[in-house]
Amino acid sequence: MGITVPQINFSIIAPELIISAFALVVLLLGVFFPRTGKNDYLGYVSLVGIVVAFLYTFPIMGKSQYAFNNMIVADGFGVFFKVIFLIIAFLTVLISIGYARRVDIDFGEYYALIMFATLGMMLMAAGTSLITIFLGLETMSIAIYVLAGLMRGDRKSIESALKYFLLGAFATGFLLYGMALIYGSTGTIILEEIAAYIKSKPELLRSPMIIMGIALLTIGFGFKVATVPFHMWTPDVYEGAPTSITAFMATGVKAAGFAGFIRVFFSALGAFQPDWIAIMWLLAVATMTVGNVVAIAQTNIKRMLAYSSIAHAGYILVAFVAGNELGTASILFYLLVYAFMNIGAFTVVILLGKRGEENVLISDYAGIGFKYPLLGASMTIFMLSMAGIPPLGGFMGKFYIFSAAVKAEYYWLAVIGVLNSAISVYYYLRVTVFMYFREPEREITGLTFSPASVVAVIISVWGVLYMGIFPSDILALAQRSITGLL
Amino acid sequence: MAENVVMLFQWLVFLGIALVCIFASIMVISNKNPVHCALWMVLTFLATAGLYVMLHSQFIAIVQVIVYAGAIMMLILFVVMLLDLEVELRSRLKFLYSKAIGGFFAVLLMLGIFYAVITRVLKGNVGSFTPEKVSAMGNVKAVGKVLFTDYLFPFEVASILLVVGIVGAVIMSKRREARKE
Amino acid sequence: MLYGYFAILVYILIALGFAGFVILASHVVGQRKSTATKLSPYECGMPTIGPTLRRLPIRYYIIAMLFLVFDIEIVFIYPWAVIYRSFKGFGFFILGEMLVFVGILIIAYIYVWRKGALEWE
Amino acid sequence: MELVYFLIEVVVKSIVVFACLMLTVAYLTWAERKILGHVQVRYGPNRVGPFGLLQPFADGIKAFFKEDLIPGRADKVCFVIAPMIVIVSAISLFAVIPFGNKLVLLGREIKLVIADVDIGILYIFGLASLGEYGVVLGGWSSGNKYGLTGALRAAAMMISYEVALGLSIIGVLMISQTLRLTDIVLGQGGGFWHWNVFLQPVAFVLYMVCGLAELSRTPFDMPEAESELACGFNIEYSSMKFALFFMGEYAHMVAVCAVSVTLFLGGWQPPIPALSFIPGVVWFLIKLVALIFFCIWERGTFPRLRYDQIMYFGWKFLFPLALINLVVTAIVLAIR
Repeated sequence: MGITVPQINFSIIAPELIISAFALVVLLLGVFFPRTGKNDYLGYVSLVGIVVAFLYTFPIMGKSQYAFNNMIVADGFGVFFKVIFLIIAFLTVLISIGYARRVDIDFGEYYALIMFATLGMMLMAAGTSLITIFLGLETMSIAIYVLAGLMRGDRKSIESALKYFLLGAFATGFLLYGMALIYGSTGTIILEEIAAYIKSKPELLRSPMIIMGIALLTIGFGFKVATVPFHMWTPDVYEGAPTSITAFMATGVKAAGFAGFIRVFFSALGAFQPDWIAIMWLLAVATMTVGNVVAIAQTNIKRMLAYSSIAHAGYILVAFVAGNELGTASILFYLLVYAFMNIGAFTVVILLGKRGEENVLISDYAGIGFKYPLLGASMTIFMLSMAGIPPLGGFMGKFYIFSAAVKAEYYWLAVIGVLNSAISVYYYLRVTVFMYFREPEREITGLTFSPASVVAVIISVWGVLYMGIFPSDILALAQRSITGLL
Repeated sequence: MAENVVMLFQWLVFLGIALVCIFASIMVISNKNPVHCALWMVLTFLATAGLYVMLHSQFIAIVQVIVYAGAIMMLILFVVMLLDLEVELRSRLKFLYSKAIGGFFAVLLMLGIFYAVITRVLKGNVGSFTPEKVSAMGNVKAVGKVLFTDYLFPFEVASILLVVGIVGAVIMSKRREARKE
Repeated sequence: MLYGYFAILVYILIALGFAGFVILASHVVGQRKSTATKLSPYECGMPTIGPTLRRLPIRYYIIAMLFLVFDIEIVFIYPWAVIYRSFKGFGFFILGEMLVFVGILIIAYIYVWRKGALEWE
Repeated sequence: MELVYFLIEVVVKSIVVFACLMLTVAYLTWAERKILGHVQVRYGPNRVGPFGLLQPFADGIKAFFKEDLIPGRADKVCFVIAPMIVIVSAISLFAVIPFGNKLVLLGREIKLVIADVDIGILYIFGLASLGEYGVVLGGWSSGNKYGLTGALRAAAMMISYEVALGLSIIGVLMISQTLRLTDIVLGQGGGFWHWNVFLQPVAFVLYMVCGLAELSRTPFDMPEAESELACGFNIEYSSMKFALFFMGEYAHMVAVCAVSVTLFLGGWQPPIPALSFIPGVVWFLIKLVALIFFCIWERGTFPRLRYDQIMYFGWKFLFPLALINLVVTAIVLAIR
């Protein structure tokens, strides 16, 4: 009975092990020592866990090793995304410490679920077989469905969670069907072996089964990344979910979606590039324009940020269409900058609310610039960076993306992209205009700034500024990390 | 002679199971009484298990019966009984505009997949476990051998997935007693 | 090669035939005098009050959910149990695999127990 | 031609097993009332024929001719299907149970099992979980408050014990390394000290307790608790449909005992190799009757548990015990 024991090296999956261990510990702590109203210690335990996982991702930066019969890999691409996810998780937990108690969702499971979702994202980024990517996506999605519906009291949160769950389950079904068709036509689920098999059998390029598989995969990933035809759920879910989870979803889930997207479409189905370029081109244009145009008409800041996140997904799709080496590196760069900008903006939204009064309407921001100068300044930085104004990270991100598109001769795409970011300048600056040039109708008083959230804002501002002023070394890091992928 | 009788018989059994499966799934979506839908769904799962047996994968067939027909449908039946559906039963199935669009896209997708599967069935490279080898060694042992050596990592992640499932279900359904004491 | 399943099919058809025939026959043979009182639901002679069941307590849903998850766990353990002894050389390795899997689910079980989802007041 | 022999063999075997099962179930009702009678120091049925031996036939004929009533508010289709599901799933459990070793007849070697299938045990669990649908459907479709509550409580109890049942037999699988029941019995050959009951005592107790809970027999008698729920889910059933529920329960009891004999008491293996001249089937029946007697005797002596005690016992005692048994067996096997 020839049983071969798979080669087990735990160093490869060290971050995942640490995150799941800490998640389980927080889960048990939350149940064995429940101190209602004072569950912040759980938040700090999760922070420690994230930092330890962060430290363990770096040693495996250099070499790209496979583990567990190449189900998972520790290559540069995976590590870069793990760094992004851990930063996002760190900032989300920081925000949640003050906010969770305010909206009565501050029990152990909340922090445990955030860490389980991060684990799911890391698996999606580092998985090199369809099964690992699917399991990562499933773990992340279930954790996010529950987190979105955690504010049981208010009807909107439950409605958003249910809507997200139903559409998510439906999209995962499509994804799974696509994976099944690809497995059927290539006989293997390891991404490298799929690519090798397609290279070895050129007539596969015209086989309708694999093309239908790719279409279904596009739908599945498209939903997770909220591209246009599948973006209907985004505004309602972002508005209904607790704000800290909205930040987590807007940045983490989107980055994980793109990680899976790139991993499957570039390393496994690279040969089919001419087929899916046309669809992606359309998706990119549609996502950008719809995201920006509809965002103009929004009055609720969370819905506006939801539509702006759709627009940003459009910009990233532009780099996806470019497909060259600079394009993929610019996606990594852009996702990091986008994470800092978005979490910063949502933190400011949280800081401006207090128990029972969330102030999510843009009109509530009237006169904030003068009343809370630091808050106003940081919000302005985030808005300008999202709009792509030069000195900030957002501009550099867009610059790299559009230069990659131009290098790949997609001139029209770059032009539409620039036009869209011009439109976006309007609704981003509208928030600043409200803050500095409008008289507040009613006073927003009694705001208590929890120290953790202030630290989160400072980190985000630093992130946006650093990537704006010294973008080159992070871009070099990104380029080095995707060498093995293409 | 005996050989093609067996083949003919196998083809007949396959046709029977496939028709039962399609008919039951149509009944699932076209039925108004949710408990009847659940029962038709159980029949669909049993027919799918029959298809798995025809494909020589007996372990997956019986897992389908135990997990899907036995556990998941019991959960759905409990949920259906949890909601008081008197009102639901009386409401007529009104024709919604979105149902038409949905139906159209569903048919489009089905034709696409039907075309994809029928036109050129490409045999992927045959895995190392051929039906003869599997039936010699016993289906469950074959699954076990592969599951715990090649697919060890997804197996361990599956347990994390189950934990997330439990935590989610328990939180969403437990009354919030945090505020009482 | 699938002879075993054909035999099961024949046996189940015989059982189904017997059950169907018996019910049909007793329906045909038994006399039918259905009066109003006979058709009303039996409540130990009392007139029925209230609808059949307003709302089922949530406990049934939690129990069914836990059953589903632990059932999936058991289904994973069967193949492991069958090949356990053939891992003669490195038994502790495969034991370790299962201990991790069962361990994580035991943590979930402890969580559910402490959370009070198993209580049945 | 070989195909025709196979067809005849299968049909004959099925009919023989089916007939014997129906006979056993009929006489089980008689045996239960007789034994319970003597346990409570009174005679059981003894009017109809010598020692009341014709009593089952009398009950059968009465059930057959009584009026077949479907209550007004009942869901017609489900009302009729429910008893059929229960009886069919109970009867078809016997398709994989090996009654004896090989039998050479007319030059052909016949295995004394209807279907020697590679997934023997799982087939039994699959059908046991399908059998619960009959109970739930019966309660729901009769449109009766007590019926529905009884059915849901029965289903919740059966579900909770099915988890422990599933875990309890894993020790046996580890020892015999296969799910095929015929191989498990062969693995227990050569004298009673090889039987699994001695290698896996905890698992045997666990299996029997969970089996009784699956059958909702006395300590776990919640669904038919006469005092509270007026006979639980089959409250609205009359004549043959009620008889089918009744027979389904007894057939399921025989099935649970038969599986327990196959897994733990060495199926048709003689206790001492020297006694192997007596055919295997006889040994199988002796052990089966012993276990069935235990089930009936147990019904006469145990008080009924309260519902929350049943659920507490199931989830918080049996399930951890089954897990511990599994881990201990694994460690012992790894060491040896």
